[in-house]
Amino acid sequence: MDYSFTEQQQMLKKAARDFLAARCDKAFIDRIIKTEDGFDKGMWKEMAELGWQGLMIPEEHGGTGGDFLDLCALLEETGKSLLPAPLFSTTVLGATAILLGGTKTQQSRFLPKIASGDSVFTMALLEKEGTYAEAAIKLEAHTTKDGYTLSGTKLFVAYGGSADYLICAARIGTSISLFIVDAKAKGITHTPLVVMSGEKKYELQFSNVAVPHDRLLGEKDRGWHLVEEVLERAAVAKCAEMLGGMQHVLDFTIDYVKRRVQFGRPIGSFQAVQHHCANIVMGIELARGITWEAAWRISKGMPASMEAAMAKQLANEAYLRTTALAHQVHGGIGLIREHPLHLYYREARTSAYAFGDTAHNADRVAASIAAGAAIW
Amino acid sequence: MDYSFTEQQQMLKKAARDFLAARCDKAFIDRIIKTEDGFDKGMWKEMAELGWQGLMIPEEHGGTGGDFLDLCALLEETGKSLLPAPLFSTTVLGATAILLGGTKTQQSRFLPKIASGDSVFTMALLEKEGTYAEAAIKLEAHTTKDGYTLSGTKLFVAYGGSADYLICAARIGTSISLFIVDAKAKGITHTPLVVMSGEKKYELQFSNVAVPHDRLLGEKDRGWHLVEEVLERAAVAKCAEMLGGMQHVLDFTIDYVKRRVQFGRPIGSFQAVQHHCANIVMGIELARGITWEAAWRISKGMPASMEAAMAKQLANEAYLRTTALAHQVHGGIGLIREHPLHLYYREARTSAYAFGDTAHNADRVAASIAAGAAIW
Amino acid sequence: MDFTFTKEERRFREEARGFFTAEVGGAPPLDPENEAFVPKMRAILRRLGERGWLTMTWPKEYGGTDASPMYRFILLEEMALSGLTSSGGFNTGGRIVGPTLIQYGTKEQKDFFLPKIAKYEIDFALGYTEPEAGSDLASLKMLAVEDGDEFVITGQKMYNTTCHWAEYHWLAVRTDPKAPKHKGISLFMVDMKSPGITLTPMYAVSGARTNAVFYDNVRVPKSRLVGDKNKGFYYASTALAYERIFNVGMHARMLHNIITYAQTTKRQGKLLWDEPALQREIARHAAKLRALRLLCYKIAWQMSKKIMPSYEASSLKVMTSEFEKELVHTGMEMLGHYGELEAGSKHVPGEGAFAQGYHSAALATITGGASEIQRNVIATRGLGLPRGD
Amino acid sequence: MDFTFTKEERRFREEARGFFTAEVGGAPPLDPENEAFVPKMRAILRRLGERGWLTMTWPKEYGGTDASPMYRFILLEEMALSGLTSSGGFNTGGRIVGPTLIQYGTKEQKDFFLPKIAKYEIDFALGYTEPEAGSDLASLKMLAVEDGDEFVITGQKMYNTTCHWAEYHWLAVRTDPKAPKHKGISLFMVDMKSPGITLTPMYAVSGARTNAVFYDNVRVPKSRLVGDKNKGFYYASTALAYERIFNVGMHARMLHNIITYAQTTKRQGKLLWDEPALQREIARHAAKLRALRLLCYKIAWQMSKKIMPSYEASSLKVMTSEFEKELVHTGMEMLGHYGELEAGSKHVPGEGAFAQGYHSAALATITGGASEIQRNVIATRGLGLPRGD
Repeated sequence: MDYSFTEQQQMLKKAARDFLAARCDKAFIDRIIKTEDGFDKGMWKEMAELGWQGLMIPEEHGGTGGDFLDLCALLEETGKSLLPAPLFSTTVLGATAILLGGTKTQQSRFLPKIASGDSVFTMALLEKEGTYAEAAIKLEAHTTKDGYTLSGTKLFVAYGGSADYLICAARIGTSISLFIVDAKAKGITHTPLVVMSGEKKYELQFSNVAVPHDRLLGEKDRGWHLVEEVLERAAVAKCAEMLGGMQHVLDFTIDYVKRRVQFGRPIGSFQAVQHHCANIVMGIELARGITWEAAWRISKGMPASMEAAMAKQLANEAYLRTTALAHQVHGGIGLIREHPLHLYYREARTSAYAFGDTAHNADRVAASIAAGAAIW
Repeated sequence: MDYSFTEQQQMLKKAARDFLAARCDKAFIDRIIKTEDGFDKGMWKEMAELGWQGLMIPEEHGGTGGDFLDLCALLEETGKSLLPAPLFSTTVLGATAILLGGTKTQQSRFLPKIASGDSVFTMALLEKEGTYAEAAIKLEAHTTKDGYTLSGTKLFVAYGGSADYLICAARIGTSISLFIVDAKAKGITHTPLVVMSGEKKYELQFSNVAVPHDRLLGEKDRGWHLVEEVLERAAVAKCAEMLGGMQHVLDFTIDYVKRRVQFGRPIGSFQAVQHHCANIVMGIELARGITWEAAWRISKGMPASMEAAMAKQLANEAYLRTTALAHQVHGGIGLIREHPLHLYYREARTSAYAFGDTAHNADRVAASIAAGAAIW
Repeated sequence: MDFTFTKEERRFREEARGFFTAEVGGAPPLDPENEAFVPKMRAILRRLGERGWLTMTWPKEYGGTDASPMYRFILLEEMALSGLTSSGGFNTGGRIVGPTLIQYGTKEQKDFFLPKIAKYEIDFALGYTEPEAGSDLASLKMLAVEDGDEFVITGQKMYNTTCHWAEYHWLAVRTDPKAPKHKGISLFMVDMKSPGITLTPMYAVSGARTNAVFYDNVRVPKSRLVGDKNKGFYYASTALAYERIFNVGMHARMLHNIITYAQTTKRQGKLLWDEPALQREIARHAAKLRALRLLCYKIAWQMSKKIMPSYEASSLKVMTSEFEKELVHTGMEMLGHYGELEAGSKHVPGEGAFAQGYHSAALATITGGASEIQRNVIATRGLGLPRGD
Repeated sequence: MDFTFTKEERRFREEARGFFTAEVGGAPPLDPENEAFVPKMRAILRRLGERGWLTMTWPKEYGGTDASPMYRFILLEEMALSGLTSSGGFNTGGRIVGPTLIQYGTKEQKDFFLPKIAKYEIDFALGYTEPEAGSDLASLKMLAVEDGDEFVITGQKMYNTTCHWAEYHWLAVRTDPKAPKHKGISLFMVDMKSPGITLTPMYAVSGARTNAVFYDNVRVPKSRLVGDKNKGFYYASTALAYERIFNVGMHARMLHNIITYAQTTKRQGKLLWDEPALQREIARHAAKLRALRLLCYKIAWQMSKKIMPSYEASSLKVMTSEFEKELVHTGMEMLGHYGELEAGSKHVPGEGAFAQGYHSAALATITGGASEIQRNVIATRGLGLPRGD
């Protein structure tokens, strides 16, 4: 039993905190999320030098050979700072999909470019229905002599406008296959969506987009299995990122209620405020343990789908509650855009949808129990 | 618009309060609910003299010709005192069923006996499934030359052991009919159930119980419609009774937190305690308005099924929350049986099942909305 | 008991509904977070003023019709049902300033201001909150110093929402720094064009503009002092009593939008409505909506009987604002990923009303008296519990 | 990170599970509200004592094995999973008295009490609460006056749950009425058979017996004073640290019972389990159960690393007790009318476990430190917020 980060993980986190404290303040976020790309390319390169994009990539492919738990430890820090960059989509979605499903050739070709910060990846999965369900994938792949052509529409594609490559789920008859698609390929139309949080999202329309044979990712017709593996990791990594966010909100909230004086005393001495803060703490604690257990299980190659679904439910609930209660104790100051709280409040809302909302994950847990999974 | 009781209703309530304050203290309740009958027959007669059993019964049948709203106003008072007596089952279930469905002969025969306190009525409705659904009625009535014979089992029959008459729902083929059955008739076996609250409940087993023709209540095969009419009234009347209970819990809780000193000050000055009390108040207010609107609508002959289902949902929630929060602010003293709080806490739980639990009533509201009912 | 409106009240409701249907019916709901909203809303208020509907409850001598508060309630409820927000600080003149002047104003003040307020030629911005005086309003610091026929005012106000368009500032300032803090505050009506006033815009999470307001030696004639000097805190507190009419028309619209979306949107081949857990949530909301509506009617009825509600207003403030959050939560969870889309985005559901609701709900339980303060009021004023803090 | 137990820990868990299976497996769960429960539970504790399991974490010199707190945690978790309650005040000797004596007791006290505690020959009743000293323990009034080699004690204790069977009273009394209230309290070990002690039984809503305890000039030898005079409040507070091992074994049983009932009971031709709203509620509980289990493991791990948990214990107390209420609520709503039946009734579901759970849950958030007090601790000790009240 050991609930602590390794010394290496602590160093990684410390370095990330220092870098983000210096480079990613609210002014930076406000500026960057208004840009078309939604991230700073110079900073992206620096992040690569710090080893972030390559954290989970084997050394032979230019990475540092860390594991999934290391990546989650880093994401907890980027979540604190609400780092606006396609780090999540490139590593947790892109690199993971290629690590799990890619051929040696694909791995040699793409992973070094991820590690070096040369390629931005994302996943084009969701469609009109907006759910993480196999049946919801309607984008069609047709076989041609050189490979495939893809036609259909993807929605909510994170950094779909600035990514270099898309991991795209497509239907061939009754089953799903994955493809590594050039994001700027002919036939793809990008329409930005206006979303609540800083992550840029797009609608991508595919009209007879040609994809060569060697861009099929994983086994043909077994793509949904790979998607589920990626989603399980993505849900847990998102929880880690959310944990960072809610912990940061708690930290600055505590700081505020100690300083803010009303009725002649710090508002943190009022029982109502104290209990709100205690409720935030408990929500975070509840989400934290199960998130790290899930991350640890994944990094050890153990089954973790139940833990992932549990963690995401609790993280959703905790982050939403944290920001709602933080608003309540901040009063007026927390309600204006000059204050960072509203960014976390928006992030909490969008994160709650990412890789399965609360109902989706509850239904997964219930299905496991129905299938006989032990609750203990 | 008028949210107040009439002067007459206020007088009725005041008289009831005085009577109950003098006659129904905790020692009385503790003693009476341990008796086999579950009520005091002398007191029952006095209640009749006060006009309680006959409140809603027309003067021609020995009652005082009040309406359903008057009865609810009285039940709010008996709910405050947790009066252990078959007043609810006799008036809201028995008298109502006969008033709504009885022939002139039946009314002349039974209503005066109710008004005079000579007959105790109850309803034998629920069966093994425990739900208020037509399909759950399995007790069968078979036609004979003299009338019917009933066979089957009824559960959760309030005062099923001490009642003189049962309004019994029975199945004939695919439809339901109601009968007025002598509770002591040959073939009925009474088994007391151990329930949380003071209301005595029984399992009644019917084995070829003979019922003459003139005991059919309402139209044959249209019994379920009558049951629904009674249940709508019963749900609302139960809400009124519950309102009395929760208001009384609030009253003695407020009194206690003003007097109880800890940490050198009355605990009612602590914000946590204040907010618990405020939450009790709001729950009660929410349940109160809609309960009285529903009662008023019924007394005016207006449709009220939506209002009844809404009121019961909110009353269930409010009473449970009231007793839980009252426990919380009372601390130790509220947790012992010498204190009245636990009686209300038990009453809240059993009342929440009576005439439809929260889910049942939510489903009814949802069904109405699905059928196009306006929410405004 | 009687839960019906009178024939006259029902006729007035029909008339109001007809008016609002003509004014805003058919058009998409006005977006209160949008700058263009202000002139549109003001135009509608002017038309209400023309009909005498802003001042129905005022005494006849001041241009009103001595109507029961029930009529004002019906008007506001119909307004909210039509999709027009009843919040945002509009008509502070009619809601707060007018009634206060009628009670405490000089003849000159009444003659000058009341007709303009009645016709909605002018409006007022509430000038209470300061950076260090939020929930604890009595600790405000902005200072007014007497100088001949004038007061000279210096200091800062915060979150004064309508200052960038209202003509006058309904300003609470300290006039006696040595008195106990509740007893040294006065109210002024300040022309927003007075030299020395500057505004810094700020935007709420909902997108609505608010302002930091700076007074630098702003000279205000003594004739603009409201009532007696140093009684301003008392006037401001009692003025809130005029505001104790709540309605849940907006909530009804929100619930209606949720139901409509659920009954018309399919996911995995099934209508969202067919999710039993969602149905139960909606049923609970529907019950709460009806119950809250009755409590709103009750306060209006009490006021029409001259029974001044006290803690009941606090309890309605808490319940309606927390109910708003519950509705928003149901909506947001129901929408799934579509819930993250904002007004103006391709595919945004409900023309952005859901997202706007999410942002506005954050304000609901804070502005106009935070839920924590309101619960204190319920406990101390309503239940008589001893003050602790 | 590592979320596994060591091989030795797993082996010990197997052994403990085997023991409890043999002791209570198969038989219906013991009913802690029943008087017959006490001798049965005490017999089991004696058998645990025989195995040295009550004192594993004690130093070797006092008969322990210096085992890591993790083992004690595993034992308690398995005990709860087997259906044996870990509450009810059993083994106050081993949980609180022993560790306190090891730190502060005299040699004579250690020699006399520790072996008896280890073998569970005796147990202690906690004697803290008084009618006027509940959450505010430091305001207790029971008075001890020195008289030669003895103290003479007079006063009343309240809700001292195990006084009617425990051999000794672990009693907090005031020894210096003039000192500040925290600094005039001492701890004594009083033989319950001492002349002058009388008990009045009281019964909790759950049916469990508790007592009002009256001391009338009870003479206690000075040798039974624990540590220094007037430091009792400090000892009592630190003694709580030994108690900071929580587990959710009981909660697991409750959730299991809910699931089993839902999966085996039909209503309107459908399994209760097939109600999607219930499934989601159960899924949420399952997630919380797992998350809480991890937090329990974390505290045990921290203690095994000699990191003394502070506010984490309060936070687990709040979360586990409120979770208990949530589980009970789900169970009670699921049961419908059957939920009102009590143990001993025909048709009662789960042999009365659901109803018993409803009653016990009322106590959970109050006894052992009410949730409100625990939240204060989280805020002040855990988050460093200033004390207010």
